[in-house]
Amino acid sequence: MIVKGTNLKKYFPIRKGIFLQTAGHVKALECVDFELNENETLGIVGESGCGKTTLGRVITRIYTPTGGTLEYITPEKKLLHLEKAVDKHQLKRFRRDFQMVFQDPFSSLDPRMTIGDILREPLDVHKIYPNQRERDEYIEYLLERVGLYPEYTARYPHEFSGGQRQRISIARALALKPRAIVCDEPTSALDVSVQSQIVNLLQELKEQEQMAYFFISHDLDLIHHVSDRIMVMYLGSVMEAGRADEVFHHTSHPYTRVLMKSIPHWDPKQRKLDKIHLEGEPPSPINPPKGCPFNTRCPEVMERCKKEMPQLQPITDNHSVACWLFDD
Amino acid sequence: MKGNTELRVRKAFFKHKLGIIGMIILILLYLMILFADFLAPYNYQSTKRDFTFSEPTKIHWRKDGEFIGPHVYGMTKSRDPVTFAVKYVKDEEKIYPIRIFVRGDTYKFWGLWETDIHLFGIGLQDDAVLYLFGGDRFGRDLFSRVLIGGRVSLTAGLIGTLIAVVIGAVVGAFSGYYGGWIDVVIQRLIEILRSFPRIPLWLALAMLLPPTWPSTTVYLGIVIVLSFIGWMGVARVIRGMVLSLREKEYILAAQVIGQSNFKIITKHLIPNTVTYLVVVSTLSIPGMILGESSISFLGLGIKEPMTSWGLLLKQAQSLSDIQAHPWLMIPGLFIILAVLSFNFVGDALRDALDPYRTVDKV
Amino acid sequence: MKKLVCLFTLVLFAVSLMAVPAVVDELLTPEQPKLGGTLTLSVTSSPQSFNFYGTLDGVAYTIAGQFLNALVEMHPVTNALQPALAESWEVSADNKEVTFYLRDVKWSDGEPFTADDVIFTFENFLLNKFAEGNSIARFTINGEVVKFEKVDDKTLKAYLPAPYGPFFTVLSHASIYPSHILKDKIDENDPGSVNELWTTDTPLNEIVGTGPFVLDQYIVDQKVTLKRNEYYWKVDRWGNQLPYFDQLEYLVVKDAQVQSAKFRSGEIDYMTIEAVDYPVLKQMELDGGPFVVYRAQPTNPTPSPIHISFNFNAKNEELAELFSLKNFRAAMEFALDRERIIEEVFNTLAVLGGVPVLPANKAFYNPAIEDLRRPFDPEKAKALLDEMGLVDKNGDGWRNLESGKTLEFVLICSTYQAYQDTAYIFSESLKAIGVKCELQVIDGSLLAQKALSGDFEACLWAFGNQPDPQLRKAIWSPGYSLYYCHFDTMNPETKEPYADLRNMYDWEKQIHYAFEIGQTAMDPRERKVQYGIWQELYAEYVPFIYVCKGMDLMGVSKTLGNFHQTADGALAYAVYTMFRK
Amino acid sequence: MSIIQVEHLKSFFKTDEGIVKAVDDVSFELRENEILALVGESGCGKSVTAQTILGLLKSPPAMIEGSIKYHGQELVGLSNKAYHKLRGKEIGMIFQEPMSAFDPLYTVGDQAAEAVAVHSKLNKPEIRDKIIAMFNKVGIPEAENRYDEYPHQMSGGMLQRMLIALTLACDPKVLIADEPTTALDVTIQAQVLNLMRDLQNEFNTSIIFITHDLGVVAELSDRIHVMYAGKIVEKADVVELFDHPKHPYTKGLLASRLKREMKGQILPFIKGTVPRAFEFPEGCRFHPRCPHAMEICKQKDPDPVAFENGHVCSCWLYLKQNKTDGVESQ
Amino acid sequence: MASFIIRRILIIIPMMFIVSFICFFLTELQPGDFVSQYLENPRISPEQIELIKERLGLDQPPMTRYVMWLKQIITKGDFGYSFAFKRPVIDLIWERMGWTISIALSTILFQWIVAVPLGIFSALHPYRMWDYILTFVAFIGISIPNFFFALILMYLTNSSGGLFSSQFIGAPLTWAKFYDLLQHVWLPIAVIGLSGLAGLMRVMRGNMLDMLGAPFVNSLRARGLPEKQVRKHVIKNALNPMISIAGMELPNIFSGTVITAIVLNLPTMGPFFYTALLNHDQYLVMTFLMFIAFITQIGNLLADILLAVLDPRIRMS
Repeated sequence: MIVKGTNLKKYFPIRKGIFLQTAGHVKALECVDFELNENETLGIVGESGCGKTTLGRVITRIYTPTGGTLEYITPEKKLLHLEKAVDKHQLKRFRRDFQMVFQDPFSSLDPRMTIGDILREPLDVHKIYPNQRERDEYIEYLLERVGLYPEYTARYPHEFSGGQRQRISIARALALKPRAIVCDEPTSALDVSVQSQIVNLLQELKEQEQMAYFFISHDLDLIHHVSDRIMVMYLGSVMEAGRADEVFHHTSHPYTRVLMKSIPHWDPKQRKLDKIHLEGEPPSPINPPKGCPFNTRCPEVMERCKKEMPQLQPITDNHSVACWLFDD
Repeated sequence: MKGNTELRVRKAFFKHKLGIIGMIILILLYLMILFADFLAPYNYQSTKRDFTFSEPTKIHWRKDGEFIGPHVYGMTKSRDPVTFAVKYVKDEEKIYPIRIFVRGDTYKFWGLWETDIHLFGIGLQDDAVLYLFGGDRFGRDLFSRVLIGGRVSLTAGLIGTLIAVVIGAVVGAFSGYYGGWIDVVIQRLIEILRSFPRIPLWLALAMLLPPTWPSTTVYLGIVIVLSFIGWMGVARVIRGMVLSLREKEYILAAQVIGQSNFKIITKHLIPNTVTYLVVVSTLSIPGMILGESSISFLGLGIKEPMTSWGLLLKQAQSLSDIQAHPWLMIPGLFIILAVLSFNFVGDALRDALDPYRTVDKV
Repeated sequence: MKKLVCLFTLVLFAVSLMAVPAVVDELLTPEQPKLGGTLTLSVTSSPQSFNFYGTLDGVAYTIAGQFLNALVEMHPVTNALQPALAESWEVSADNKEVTFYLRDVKWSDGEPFTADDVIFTFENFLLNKFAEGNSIARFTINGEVVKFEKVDDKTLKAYLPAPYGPFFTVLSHASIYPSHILKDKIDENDPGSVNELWTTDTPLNEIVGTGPFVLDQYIVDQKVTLKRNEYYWKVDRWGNQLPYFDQLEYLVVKDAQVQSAKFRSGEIDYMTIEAVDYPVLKQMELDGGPFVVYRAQPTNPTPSPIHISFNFNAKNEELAELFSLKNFRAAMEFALDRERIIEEVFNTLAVLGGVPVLPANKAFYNPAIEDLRRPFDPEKAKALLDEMGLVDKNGDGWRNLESGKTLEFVLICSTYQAYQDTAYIFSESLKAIGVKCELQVIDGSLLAQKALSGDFEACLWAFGNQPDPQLRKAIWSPGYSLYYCHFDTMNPETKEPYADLRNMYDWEKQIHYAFEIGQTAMDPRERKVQYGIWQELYAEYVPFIYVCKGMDLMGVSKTLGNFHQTADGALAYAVYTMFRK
Repeated sequence: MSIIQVEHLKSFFKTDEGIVKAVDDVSFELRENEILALVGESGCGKSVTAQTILGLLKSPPAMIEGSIKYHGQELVGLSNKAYHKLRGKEIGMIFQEPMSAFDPLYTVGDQAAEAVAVHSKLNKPEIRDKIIAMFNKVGIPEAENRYDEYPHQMSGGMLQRMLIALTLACDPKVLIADEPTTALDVTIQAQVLNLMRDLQNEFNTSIIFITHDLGVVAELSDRIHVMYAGKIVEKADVVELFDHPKHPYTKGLLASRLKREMKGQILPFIKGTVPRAFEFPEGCRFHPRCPHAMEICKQKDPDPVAFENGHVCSCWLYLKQNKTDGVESQ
Repeated sequence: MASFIIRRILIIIPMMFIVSFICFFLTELQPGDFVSQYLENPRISPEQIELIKERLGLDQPPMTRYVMWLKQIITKGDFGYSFAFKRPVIDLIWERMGWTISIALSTILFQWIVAVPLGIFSALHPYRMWDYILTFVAFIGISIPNFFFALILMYLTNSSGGLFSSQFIGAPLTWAKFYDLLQHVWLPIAVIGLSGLAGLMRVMRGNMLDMLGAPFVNSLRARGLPEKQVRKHVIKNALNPMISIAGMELPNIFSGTVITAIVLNLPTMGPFFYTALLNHDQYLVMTFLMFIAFITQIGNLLADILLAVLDPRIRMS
């Protein structure tokens, strides 16, 4: 195990008025549990506003969690608690092991830095390869590793296409030889024809570098393709979690089922859109409904759902669901 | 969105004709003050009793219809017995040709080496001067004084803006990046300071400068006073930019690789606002130049023997002066020219950079 | 505008029993008048108050001069002392008791003027140390204050502690306030409350006076209007009740050039002119403009001739020692190019102007000083400096002090343009003889603060001027408010001003004695001798180097009558005798 | 019977980087009561085509050539005034970002009423009733109250429905939908797509549906035109296209789809990247990425080849070998 | 909305505290004090100066005076006493506020009436001849120092400034007086207004251009709205951001009046403030600065409220 989150919460204060008083909270994460193992891909799937991006940023400690615990186990099997203000060195250590690839390839690279500078920055921060020649060689190696040419070091990001930039992003994440990478919708801004290239690269790296991924996406098919285990999120909470195959083949939660059905099928002969019935829109995370967050739209809603929040409970060894339908 | 901002700005800027004209004028003006000692035919402080309020010297080219090159005639000062007005009578017998690289008052070029070579002039003569813009009440050469005065006016705006921009950028960046209480406090403070009217605040601040300071220190003081007000606008703009940049993923990326906040601000945030800073600076320099001239005009700014365009214009304060010695208004034209050029350049830059106009109203 | 006086004429100390009729003389009314109309003048700012004892504002003084009178007054042209609210007076043989017989005058609200008003005014204003514009110093002789006593409604006695030559002169500045209006408004327990009487928000019908006009309307920052006082006590030669104008307006015009514009367009009837503006305005007159520009020998009291002074107790001891040497100051005088200053700063419209007493002041001027003045001669200045060992030792073009430091000092002057220009020309001349003089132009009030606290090296300044040297006690007497060049001569132990003779140079002592005698002398000839000694010592030892004094320049609308220049060059006019042609 | 006939349409722009041939010689027709999908990746010119039809491109800087006929009426070069009668009333349009398609300062109802008022002679209460009815039809709860709310108070899905309602309230014959669901979540997308399908059936509107998402296309459209770099490379019936893609680009797109059974395997992909608008390559614009690229592809643009069932494809593979039934993938 | 306004008003209180503090120490730090001008006057002795200092409280330490001043303001609404005028400063300021505000407001009105249509015109014909001409004139307007422009105009029109010819000052209001006012008042309004006008015009032009390019405009056109109606939307959207500028413009209009008013001899606060500043009439200077800051706050408040009224996004957040 590399990292484990228990009961993680993240609330964003809504500031209003002249002195920006807190006027409420956006409850982006509500009691999320997860763990990520070595050389494993944990897929997080859900629609916009479900908290998946927030979760990714809490895990990388861009955000400090509002509640819950976040534990990190170092390669030396030491346990670090990351949920609160942490020792600078520990955090740095953690950062080195835990990297991130972002969604938008056009904003994830500083437009004023050359590719060389961008790849050099993490090395400088962590004082890896202080020898300049070694460092330059390493940077060239990284570029080749992600399928780019070493002579790109002197160029600026704007000279590259989206797919190439995403490769640079990956190279930057790889530079510190991390144990895990959080991929926040790494392909959603890319053209369809390029998306596969990036997915293939990530898969390849996983095998060759023994990488673990925390893979965030709204695309169920993509999540299924890359993940070992997945978590389905809705309104800050985990609805369903488990082994990818398990979840896909024995979809249990009503939300996951609706989600599955909503994906347009690439077969004009099997049109299915008119068969789904999901009314309404997700409620606001500022005022989440009482009980199960999905109760306002759930086709199988019961009285109990409106009062009590179901907990994530295992229905098989590798599969848990948070739904009163499965409360035995 | 694609494409390097600077490149795009540069390209778009050069389409802006007024901007280019402004840029050329500015370059000429700054070259002018850089070589002011050399370009000025006289030392700006040297007084000539016999040429007080002498009108701009007429340059003649022909003598008795015959071309003999540019020259001026000797002048004799006399006073009207009734009105006591000074009159100058030219003496066509005395001809002083205008030459280039002529010897005149000595000066230290850039404070480095002493020389007495001036680009053009008629040399030091007792009964003739080459005063292109006329003389002032001590018979000093207004042309030379405008050149030297430009040093104060043009650099005060520039340095003031520089200071303002540095302070504004740093404060704005910290305010925007850290957010929270730091931001609230800074924003309220800026709002408070901005609710003071600009010129009265300038005056009140200018009054703070101990009048016993030597002119060079007063100059610095004025620059600081000017920048004291300028930084707030910059800070607001930069804060706004940083607020949006902060959400950019490359800032998050820098956090993730463990970069320190300070370095994120200095290495990523501020450099990415540089183009905006240039525009903001260009747009705030005119205000500063006008501010300096206003303060000096009221006598609270630069003082003799130093001089600035505002101070020179102070001489043209009275209607009788304007009537009798209209050339004293020439420094005003230079103020207009410089400010206009900065405005053109600034506007062109803004147009080029910012189709969405976040840097309006600094 | 109240015409202040500069000439001092003989004090009438003989018994004068004849009642003088309040008829103004031919000098002021050469032309037969037309009645009515409005006279428009200007002031440079709004009055800070209408109570000129409660403020030091010059505008308040100007306006108060139109609606108030003193017991005696000076003739606006000749400066001869003449009766005003006091119709006559008699002086006792020992010169220590004066009995005033008051004129039958009515306040502008119709109430009679009585001795109570005089007592009231002295008690609450002139001799009230809490009144900001009081005159205690002027009514103090040898440390004791003049006392006033009412005999009856129309008779009044003044008791002087000692004979006091300038008594009537100081009295002519003591305007009398109406007791019947103000008595009840004074807070008995707070003598400082008199400053808050007659502020600018007072209803104007509560401000009454005996002067030719009375306040009518005040439009903030725009205009003060006065109307004719029906009860004014002066008549003209033809028996007309004065003044001629129905209305007198003061436009508030802050900016000199706006004032000039308004004068040119005929909105303002007359104004004083700066020397730099003279040629243009004169030319306009010659071109048929609607006004006449006059040029007269300087008699205007303020400012006095510009002077340059050196601090004998400068913080830099080497400089202090140098400054206290007569030869050094003489060298500075030789280096002062007065002619150039008159030419360039004043358009030649200035005179050399003696030492503090102007040549026009025939009562006290000592012509001997003309020969003592050191004319511009840089060679002599150089020679004197060389002689003192102040030579250029290191060849950098500047003379050096004994210690090897450059001979340099800071000259402070105020922002007033003529002063700045004068200082500039002086520093230029010094540069030519190898003396470094750095200019520091500062605000007038700050200059005063620095100078009067002894925090300066050299200073260019001008005081007000007064017809009687006695009134300048503050300047020449150590310890008094304007004495500022030699602080050693003030006794630090006594709180009351007191001269410390121990640290005085001989010539300073002589000046001190001359004034001591002059103050109590009643014989004008004796006083002239004493003050003559003072002038000569000043000219010889130059504690102040006097520069020059601008001429009186005045622009007057051609439509004004009874404004003329007398044969001897003085400008003759008074607000209450002018009229619109 | 075609409603819109586009022939040899060109929309070029002059920019600092050079002339952008955003739409280059595009011909197609929209038939009555059909949903025609224009599919392509970013920068392929599909949106520009739509805007050109509606005359929303300013000229200059746009240079437009060719012909667009609406019911036989030529639209290229039509005056702005004449266009006012056409837009909304005859051809409606929905946009990708519903939020930015509304003026933030007016209520949605007012904006809808304004649009309807331009095209009909109804009085105010009638218009209001019509719009509320329309709102109800697109499934907006509490339509009465929603009428007086502002755009920022609504979610994206809701606004998109309203935009559809607003557009259909003017009874257009043709609807151009420019990526109307791209900004929406899948569940909402499903709702909106369903809605569009239903409305199309009800109102008999012809729709030009612009998208990059082949899944959406498969669900909704009748015919598909695939665009690449300013050109239409393939036209076919929806079933035909998914079953028998002919152009290498179409094939690549279809192949890069994630299929469940391929989990963990290396995905097929098209090499290289989509060219930028100002640097389209010479010849066939797809040739640098094409696995079958030949010498001729680099030099000459292929002409369209017609196959059976109205299937058309522009590729040298078919021109050269002159086969009529196409080539199976190798 | 109501709570927004109340909160917005309440917030002015702490802001004014800070403003008062800044004002006090800004004037306190200036070299010299009120009585230093008296030192030159021969009629006044050092003892008197001490007495005056004592009476005016100038012998107290600054902090004590500040606290006392604040206390007086809060308990009695007394902003202090003008050393020069011997009157409460608030009265003195009120006396001059009428003209100051009238001129400032007419100037703003003038700017808007001229700048907005010109800005719209410019934006609708961008990069054409008239746009260039307007731009050029606008920039000349920004670039001339106010005082210089005032001088030149006075010289050209042979004007001597002020608000009335002398015979109309204090006269009852008649048509002749009003006409006389118009003849005078255009000068300050033109001089003060011109600089801001150019800026406003440029901003309006920019806003218009931005809005013309906004996506909703395309959407409006696609609905078949005639161009006139589309422009109505665009103008309304372009005008909104200008409102907050109007709020910020207030202090600049006031400051514009200082030097111009000195040159043009206007009976406004500007010259009065300048004299008070030179005289070290401390409470007057402080209160003036505070007053302007307060008016600016009010101006911003009104702008915020107006903006909220006009913009539903702000109104409802």
